[in-house]
Amino acid sequence: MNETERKQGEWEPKIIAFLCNWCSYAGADLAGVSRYQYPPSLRIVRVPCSGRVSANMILDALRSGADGVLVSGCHPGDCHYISGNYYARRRFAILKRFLEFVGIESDRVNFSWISASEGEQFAQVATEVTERVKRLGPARHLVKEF
Amino acid sequence: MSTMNEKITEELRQKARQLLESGRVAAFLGYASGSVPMVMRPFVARTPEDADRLEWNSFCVLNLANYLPALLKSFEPPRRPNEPPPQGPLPKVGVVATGCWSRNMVVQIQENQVERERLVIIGISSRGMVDRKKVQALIAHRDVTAVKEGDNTLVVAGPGFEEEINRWDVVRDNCKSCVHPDPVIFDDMIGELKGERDLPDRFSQVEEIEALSAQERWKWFTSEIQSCIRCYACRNACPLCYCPTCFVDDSRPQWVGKSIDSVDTAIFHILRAYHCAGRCTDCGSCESACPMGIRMRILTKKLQKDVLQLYGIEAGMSVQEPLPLTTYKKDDPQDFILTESLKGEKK
Amino acid sequence: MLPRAGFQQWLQELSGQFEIFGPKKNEKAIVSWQRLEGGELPDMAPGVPKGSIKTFFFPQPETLFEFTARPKQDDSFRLREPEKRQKPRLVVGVRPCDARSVLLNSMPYKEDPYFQQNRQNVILVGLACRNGCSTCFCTWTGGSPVGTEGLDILVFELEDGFVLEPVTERGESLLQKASSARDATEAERQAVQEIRDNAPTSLPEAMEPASQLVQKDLMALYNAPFWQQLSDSCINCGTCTFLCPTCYCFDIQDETLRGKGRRIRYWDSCMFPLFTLHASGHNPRGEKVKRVRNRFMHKLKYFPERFGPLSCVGCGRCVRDCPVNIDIRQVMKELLAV
Amino acid sequence: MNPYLPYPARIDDIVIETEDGNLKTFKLVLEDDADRAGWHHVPGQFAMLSIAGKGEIPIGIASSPTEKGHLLFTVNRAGVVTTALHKMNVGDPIGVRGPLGNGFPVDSELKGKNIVIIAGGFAFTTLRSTLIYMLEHRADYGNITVVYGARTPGMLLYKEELKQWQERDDLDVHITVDREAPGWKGLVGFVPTIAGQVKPSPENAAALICGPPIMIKFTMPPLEEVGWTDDQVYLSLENRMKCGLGVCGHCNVGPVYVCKDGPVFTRSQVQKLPVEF
Repeated sequence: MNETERKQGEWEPKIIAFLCNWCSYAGADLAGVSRYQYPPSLRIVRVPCSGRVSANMILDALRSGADGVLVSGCHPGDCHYISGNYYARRRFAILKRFLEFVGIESDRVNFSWISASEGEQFAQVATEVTERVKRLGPARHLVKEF
Repeated sequence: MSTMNEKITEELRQKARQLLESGRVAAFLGYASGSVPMVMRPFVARTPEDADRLEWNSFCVLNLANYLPALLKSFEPPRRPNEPPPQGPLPKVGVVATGCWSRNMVVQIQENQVERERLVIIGISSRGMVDRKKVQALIAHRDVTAVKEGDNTLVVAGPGFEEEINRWDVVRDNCKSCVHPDPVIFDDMIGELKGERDLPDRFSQVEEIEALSAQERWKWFTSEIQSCIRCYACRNACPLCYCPTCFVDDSRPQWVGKSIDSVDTAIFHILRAYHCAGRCTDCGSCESACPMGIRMRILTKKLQKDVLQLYGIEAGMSVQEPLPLTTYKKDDPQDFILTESLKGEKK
Repeated sequence: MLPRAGFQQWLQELSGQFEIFGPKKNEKAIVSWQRLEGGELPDMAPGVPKGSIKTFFFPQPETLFEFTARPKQDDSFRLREPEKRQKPRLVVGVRPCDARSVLLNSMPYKEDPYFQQNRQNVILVGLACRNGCSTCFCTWTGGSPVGTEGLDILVFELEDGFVLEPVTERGESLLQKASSARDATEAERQAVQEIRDNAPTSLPEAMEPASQLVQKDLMALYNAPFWQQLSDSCINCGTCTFLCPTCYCFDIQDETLRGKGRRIRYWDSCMFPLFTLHASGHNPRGEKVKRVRNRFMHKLKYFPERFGPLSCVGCGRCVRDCPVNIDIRQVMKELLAV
Repeated sequence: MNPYLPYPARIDDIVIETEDGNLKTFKLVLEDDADRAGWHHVPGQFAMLSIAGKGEIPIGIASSPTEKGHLLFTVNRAGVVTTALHKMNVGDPIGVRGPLGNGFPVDSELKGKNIVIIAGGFAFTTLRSTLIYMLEHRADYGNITVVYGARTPGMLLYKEELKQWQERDDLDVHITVDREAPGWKGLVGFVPTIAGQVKPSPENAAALICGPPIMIKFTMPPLEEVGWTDDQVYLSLENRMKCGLGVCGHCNVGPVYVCKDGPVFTRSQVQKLPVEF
């Protein structure tokens, strides 16, 4: 067992989740109320809209030591602000490919659509993202140290 | 017999002189020759006599659109931040533009940084500009004291040597992979429009990197930016970078540290490039300005490739067409969205 | 006199006592300051390395102190000074202009504990210039291609070896460790003398010394008409200031990370608008022309008024790498003509 | 001694000075006895206040050297550090680096002179230090005249002390506000106007003027009218500062460093400099 594997065994990743106020945050709330189980690795940041989340924020999370990032908004067509998530979708599509291009593992940065009624889906996504990040091990590339 | 560039220079001076003499423009933005070989000086001609200092050759590497927002503003009466712009026509500025420069002017028009009516654009179809770093590499980094340009050759001279090199061999990578040499907006042209170039492998530099593993890509990226001194020449040479406060200078919150820490430098380069997504015309100003030889242009080229592939748009081709990241389609690709790809897996 | 192999052997022997640095080509063929291992010789091609030697004395960044990053906790201002670097450094292949810059920077940094400690810790072994490059102008600013100011040892490169001359006592004591050194022959002495005689005149152009600017009226220079046109070209990047060996401005900032904190100082540039921005939003040098003017006025007028010499050593880095060809030599000429 | 290391200190008291809450006076006590004993400042000097993780800011010292055992700083909330400082409580730790700069020449040029203090807004802080110092050494100075104004009565600093000063007969105090305000019975008018009405005599006198540039600009003509010269007028400049030691290069106005050569300059010194402050 090498060190990474050993660490993965006992290590719980820290994942920053930017959830939009109107859908995904309510979805996370519902997951809790409905007692769906999911790993305790998510630190939730409530934002007005997935369109509010900038690349700066995602990279700031990684720089500060997050092992993974999840951004989640309303399903296309359901945005409280009509089109925020459509714009976000273009920006995230480009960003995700771009981060992969400079060598950031694809599964570090994740995006999802979760509505206010999808508590179960939220728990699924949280579990899935946690597993993916666990497989990668602790983030190293963009974590600032001194 | 005069070379192509000498003819262009002559015509450029003449047109600029006329514009300045007639009072149609308050200033003309072009290039004057520099004090060291292979570096040109961006130059604002303010009098008809100044026009005779204008020069055109293969070393005009810095995108002149970069100067336009501030230059235009300098001809407006001073006003407070929230005061509306003055009524009536404002002084105009003349500027020379190749394909990519004119496309950056289009982007600036779309982003309300410059007004089309205030520009008098003299178009020149680009033959590609020369990368002086390539020239220096070819002559083993010896001290260059003079460079003489022919139509297809450069004669490079220094203490104890004189070598003739093929111009195209040392043309910048972005120019070699450019398909739009013609200006897309102009009021007057010098020379003919050349038409689009057909280059199926224009993204080959990007594809080479894409073919690597994630680990190798990270290694490439970090070693490429390792020598960065954070002078921001890449940012300041870029016509897209006009924000009054750059994210680098934000203090609340501070997105990125300011010394040459490797993580901060990496984040700076990622975000700088990303902010150009859907707006960059691959003019190569950033790379040409970099004193450390960092090839950060590959980053923006990658963004250009993805934007074109996903949304079918190239920045600055038309004032009417919205910039790709300021618009959307309901059926934009979304296979990268986890909940969508999980759906796919279930099926 | 040390033959090539003897010079390498000397460096090899010193590498136990010192971390050795010198100009070296990187994979992009850029000559920069790098660690030299196992008696490796520095790159001795004509000209100065890309980066500035100030990095050894005024590192980017320098940690001023460390603290516990819990602003409201009792221990937050119990400071720890950073651990001192134990092993002294030896920098070889230093051009006389660069060495002189260390001396000049030492004037404003006279009472700066970090800078002065680094000075004590760094030995400079110079390399005399045979020929000036096309961008060299050290003689305009009071230096010389064979000058010794700021150096501990000056090295002359000859056909088959090196003549080493001690400049300081600590240089002298290091030279005594060069086991294969012998006295220079008459011919070698003559060759050194030839370099001494010829190098200064090998510079591309002679000009009246810019030190005369001290006598000119400050406001007359400040109000000279050419500043506007000069600043028309400037893109306000920090290339000139960051490559310049005598630009020494810095910013101070706190960085915190998961409970730890440090206060660092790092290179700053008077070319950046933020440099002078007040918290109120007022900016005394908000316009580009004021910033461009300040950089040159500082080097050529303000600094000399305070300390005597110009704050420029004529290394030509800014001339070589300014992306828009702003040339300090032309600025000097323009100012002298005021 | 390393001039970059702040002394550990603690907030001993906080007073909200103005009605908008943007100005607070912090009473700081240096933690170590040796630091306290070694601290000597001159009115007009400033110090760097340090908050771990936020940074440092230069603030004029509002307390007089004669007020022993503590230091006062009146701070306007504007940037990162001052905002953090405004959120702090009594008992919180803080760092102090200084004293820095030159200060007013209270023990040399100003001695034996009639003193005119003119201040506007929150620039009164180091002049409070100066005034208290002079009152403690009252015999060393001639007549002391104070003209101080703010936008509204609620924006005046040190309101309790202003009242006490107005009651003294060895002090000529004129407090003014820009516009009429309910309950305000004092002077109304801009500082330059009031200074013009007071018409202080330039005879064997020195004026210490602190305030926004626009106030200083309009205060000069009425003074010049009654015969004041630039040599007699002392100003305190402000610029962005980082080191406070004349090294980092941020605060230069031409060849001088505001942090080291200033912040106090005579007006005739300032007139010879580029307007970069």
